[in-house]
Amino acid sequence: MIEIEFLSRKWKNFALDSLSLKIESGEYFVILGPTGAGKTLLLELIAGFHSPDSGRILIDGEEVTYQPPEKHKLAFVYQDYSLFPHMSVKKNIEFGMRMKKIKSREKLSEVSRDLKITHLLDRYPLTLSGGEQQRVALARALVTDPKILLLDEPLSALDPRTQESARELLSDLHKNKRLTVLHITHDQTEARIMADRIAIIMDGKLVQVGTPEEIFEKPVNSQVASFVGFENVLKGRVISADRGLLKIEAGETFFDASGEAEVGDAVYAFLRPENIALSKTSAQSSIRNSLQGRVTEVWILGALVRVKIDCGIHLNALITRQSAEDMNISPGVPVYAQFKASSVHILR
Amino acid sequence: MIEIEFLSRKWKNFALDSLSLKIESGEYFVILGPTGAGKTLLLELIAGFHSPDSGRILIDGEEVTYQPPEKHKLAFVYQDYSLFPHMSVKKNIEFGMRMKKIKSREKLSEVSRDLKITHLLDRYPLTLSGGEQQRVALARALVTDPKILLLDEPLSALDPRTQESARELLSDLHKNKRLTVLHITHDQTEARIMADRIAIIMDGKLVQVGTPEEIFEKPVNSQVASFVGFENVLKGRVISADRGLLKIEAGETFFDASGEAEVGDAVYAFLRPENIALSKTSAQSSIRNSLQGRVTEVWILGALVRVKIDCGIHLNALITRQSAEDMNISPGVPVYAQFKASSVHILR
Amino acid sequence: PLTFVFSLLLLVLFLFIFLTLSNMIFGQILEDFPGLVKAAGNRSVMAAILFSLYAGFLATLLSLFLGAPAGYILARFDFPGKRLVESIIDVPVVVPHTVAGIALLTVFGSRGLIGGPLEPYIQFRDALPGIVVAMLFVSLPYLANSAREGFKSVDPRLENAARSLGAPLWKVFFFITLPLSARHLLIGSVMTWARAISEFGAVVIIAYYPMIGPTLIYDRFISYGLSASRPIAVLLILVTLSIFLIIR
Amino acid sequence: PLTFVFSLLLLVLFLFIFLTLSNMIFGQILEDFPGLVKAAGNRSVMAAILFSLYAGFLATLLSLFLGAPAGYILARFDFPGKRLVESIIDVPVVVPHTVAGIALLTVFGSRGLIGGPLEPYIQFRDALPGIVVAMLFVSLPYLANSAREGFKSVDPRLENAARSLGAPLWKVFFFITLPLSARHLLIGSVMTWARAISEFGAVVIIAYYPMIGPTLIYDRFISYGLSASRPIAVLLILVTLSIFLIIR
Repeated sequence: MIEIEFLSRKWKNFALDSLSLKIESGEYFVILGPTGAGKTLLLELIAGFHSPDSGRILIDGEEVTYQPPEKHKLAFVYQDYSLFPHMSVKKNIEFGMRMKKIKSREKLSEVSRDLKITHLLDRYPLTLSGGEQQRVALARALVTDPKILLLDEPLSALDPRTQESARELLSDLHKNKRLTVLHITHDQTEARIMADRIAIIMDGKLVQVGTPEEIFEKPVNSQVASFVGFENVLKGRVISADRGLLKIEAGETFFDASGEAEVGDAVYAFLRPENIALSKTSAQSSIRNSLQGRVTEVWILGALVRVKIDCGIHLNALITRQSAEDMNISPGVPVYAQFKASSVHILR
Repeated sequence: MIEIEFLSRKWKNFALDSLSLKIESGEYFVILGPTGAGKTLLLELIAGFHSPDSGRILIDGEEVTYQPPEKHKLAFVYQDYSLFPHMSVKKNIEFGMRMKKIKSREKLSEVSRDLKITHLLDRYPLTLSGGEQQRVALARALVTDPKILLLDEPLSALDPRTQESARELLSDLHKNKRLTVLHITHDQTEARIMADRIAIIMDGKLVQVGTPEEIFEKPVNSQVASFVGFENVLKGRVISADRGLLKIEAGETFFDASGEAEVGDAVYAFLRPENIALSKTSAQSSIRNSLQGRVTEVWILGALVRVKIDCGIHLNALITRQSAEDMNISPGVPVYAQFKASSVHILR
Repeated sequence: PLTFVFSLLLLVLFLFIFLTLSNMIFGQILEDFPGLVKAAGNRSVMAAILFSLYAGFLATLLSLFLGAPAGYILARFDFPGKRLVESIIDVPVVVPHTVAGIALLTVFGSRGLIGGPLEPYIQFRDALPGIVVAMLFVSLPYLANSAREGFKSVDPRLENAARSLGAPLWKVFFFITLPLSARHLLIGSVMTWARAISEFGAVVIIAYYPMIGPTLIYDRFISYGLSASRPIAVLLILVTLSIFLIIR
Repeated sequence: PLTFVFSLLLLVLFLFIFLTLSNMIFGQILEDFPGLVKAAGNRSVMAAILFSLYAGFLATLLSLFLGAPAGYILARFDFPGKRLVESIIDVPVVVPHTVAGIALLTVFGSRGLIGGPLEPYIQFRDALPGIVVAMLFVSLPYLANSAREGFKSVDPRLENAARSLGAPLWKVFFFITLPLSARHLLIGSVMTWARAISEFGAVVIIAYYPMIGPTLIYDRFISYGLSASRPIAVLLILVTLSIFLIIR
């Protein structure tokens, strides 16, 4: 368990501002935030590489705020893996064992087997691919059986195909070794897939903590909403409210949304582009909006197509190229933009 | 018009091997290839920064192979824009005018207006954003009215949002100024959106030249096919062929494809993951395959979901998260994988 | 603990250098200020110091003229034997100073390879040209190397961009490459000048007279001892250091 | 054309250095080979040369002991006055050599700040310790700077990774930081040693005797002229350069 209490620290261009956070044992906890939000600084503070200006850090109930890193008893893997270039893979892995005076040949071969690096033991780090380096770095960090693993952007240096298997590997390690994992990233997809809980950090401040569902469906403010991909922001007024189903007026357009608000409230409605489907026919229902409009712009983005639609309000939809071709989507074409009331997130 | 004849050149780790290519006046021509294929080297040879080991380069019919760059009379914009850091934006743009002894205040203000950089003229390059730097680099290159514009990965240093407007800007410039544009990139989406014609370069060799449709629908070999996104490669045998409609046997599975082949031919069938739709119900037709199968793996990738399906053959499909949720796609679920016969590309 | 021991050693190093110099300077000022004033008023002392600065300035100019183009070629082109050329250019840094003096005297002396034929027109031994040549020899590598680093730090793509905008090579050099490496060239020149005016061993062999600052200090030390040479040493270092402070 | 002119200037620079040294060396070998053999057989000549190498070696060892820790602190920590400390450490590079000699003599001479109290135990003037101190003073900045650059080139994240694996700071230094900057330290040591054995001005003031190579060359030059000192100069440079070649 990691407890962080009112942690503040300035360093170069980064600053953390009175941050409190509690990470439970066994959790896979992801800290998500844009580049420059101070995420790595927070991780380095927890590992003890810097001392905070104020605040406390407790690991398993014991205060370690001003202890040197070797007393923090956690494993740390940097984004670039930081393997020692002058040592073979084997020596790299043994380094932690030598420092902690653990003498066990079995540990080394066991962790090498787990991480599928047995064939790499005599190689040197600079000759390894990114994915191999990461597995070696994990082996080096895990060979001494730490309880807590800190990961600094563990996937961002990998190519997309290796990322998939690395995600799988991290999930497996977390489950099989019953590790507490603290993983930082700027990639919302990564956070969504991996996390038990997510904390959003922006400009050195903790903005929201919650399960992936809470974060991605119910962002607490518009800054978080736009960071987690609600690209459509509609300003409107509630004209009826009935057991969580709201009718909202935005300009001349009306749509349904689920949420809590009073009649007359001015609200912001957030809607993800991928939650808008396009159709040639209307299919209005009590839980599904279907707004008539006209395509204004079309951008092909690989397998996806971004379509801008004018339905009185301007919407931004993301659909597959297949369906865009099936419907002959191009500027000027009339379409219905459809989205569920439950896809709309309401903030007052 | 740019004519390249049997061009060869070794340089550091790159090598071009007897490459011939003809770019017509007024074309938007994209050279597409993986990183390290020798694309930038080719562009630098055309611009005259290096001399080839053998071969010739003609610009508008005139041989310039061993002429210095200032005689090539074309505009060149590097990936990092290469603005002169010690000169203001204005001085940067005027540099080419001074060198070519063009004295015209109107040219400068005209090009600044066209590229929307009038407000930046007194700034210095290091204070500009990526998109602004690109517009300044284009202004500097275009102020002396060149007929040919060479672009080295013009979009790769920009963030996704700026990329969209930069693509629009380049298209507009190409149309309004009647420029011949030679644009190199490793991004197939970019090539598809921008190009009149595309040349594929791999390992220093020209592999295919054609319109975007030809390149992306009819790759000439499996290397190109997998580079342009045909991730599903199925090995099979033609069991019937009727006016361009083939029936193909792959293991125990049968499917239709359009293409030219003889009965009994061993063929490779290429299929893009985004061309596979999933459905709960079968909807076989003469032009649409519908293979029954079972989901084996699901990976959420932002707005998209990658689904692996076992239908006797293993398929890799890419669908929106919205439809995956609507269909409750998860490992073990039975589905039909549907794709048009015309989406399958056949190579013998 | 490691940090503490290491900091202590840094302090020792710092004090060794700082105390050595400040002890001399403040010792002179506190114990014998009139001697310092007298030295400053002595025409031959000031002449020797100014002569040092002047000869060093000439050597730096020549270094720039030779070393900057040489650095450009080394930064931009590969040719067979390049490593050998670079090694030879670095040799003066490691040549013992009096050996450099002897070598220069064999070449530029009145019976030397260059000094011989030039004898009717220009004399090197015991004259300004000899002093400048000695300073040039020991300081050239500094300028050539920092020019090379400076030119290397200029992205060749900036030069390519300028060329595709219509600039011939020499305009690219003067409008793009040179301004962008000006800082390196300036720092290199200052180092070259510093090296030139600090030289004693090579100069004293080729030209004891006319005396430059370091030679005068040696001469007074040999003839009259420490107390006679100290004020000149203090003056020379004060002049030198204040010029550095002004340039920075 | 620009390239051609610049290449020509590079050639001039190269020939200036190359001809000066090779003219002396080959002139000696071709015109007076017996003189070279005689010098090589002369016990006092060889003693002076070996004494140079030995004193330079001691100065380099001391430099390593002081300069490497100092470089580590400067590479890893920020503290108020750091820029000043770095500037002071660089000062010996620009101090005229005889001035350095005078300054060292004021401190380490028999009535000096350090030389005085130590007089009964250790003598600096006209003795090995004085020569080593003079060499140390002029060459320390080279070692401290290249150590600092070497330590800076080691990614602090490697040190952090080692610490989180359980290594205390001193183990991190000896197992990670030091091996990864070994190349820089080696090159720095070679440069320091080269600077030490090339010094003449500072050494000659604090210790004319016992003679090191450069002093012997000067002494012979003053007493017997160019032809008497040239063979020693050739010997010294041949020994020095061959040691460099061996180390590289």
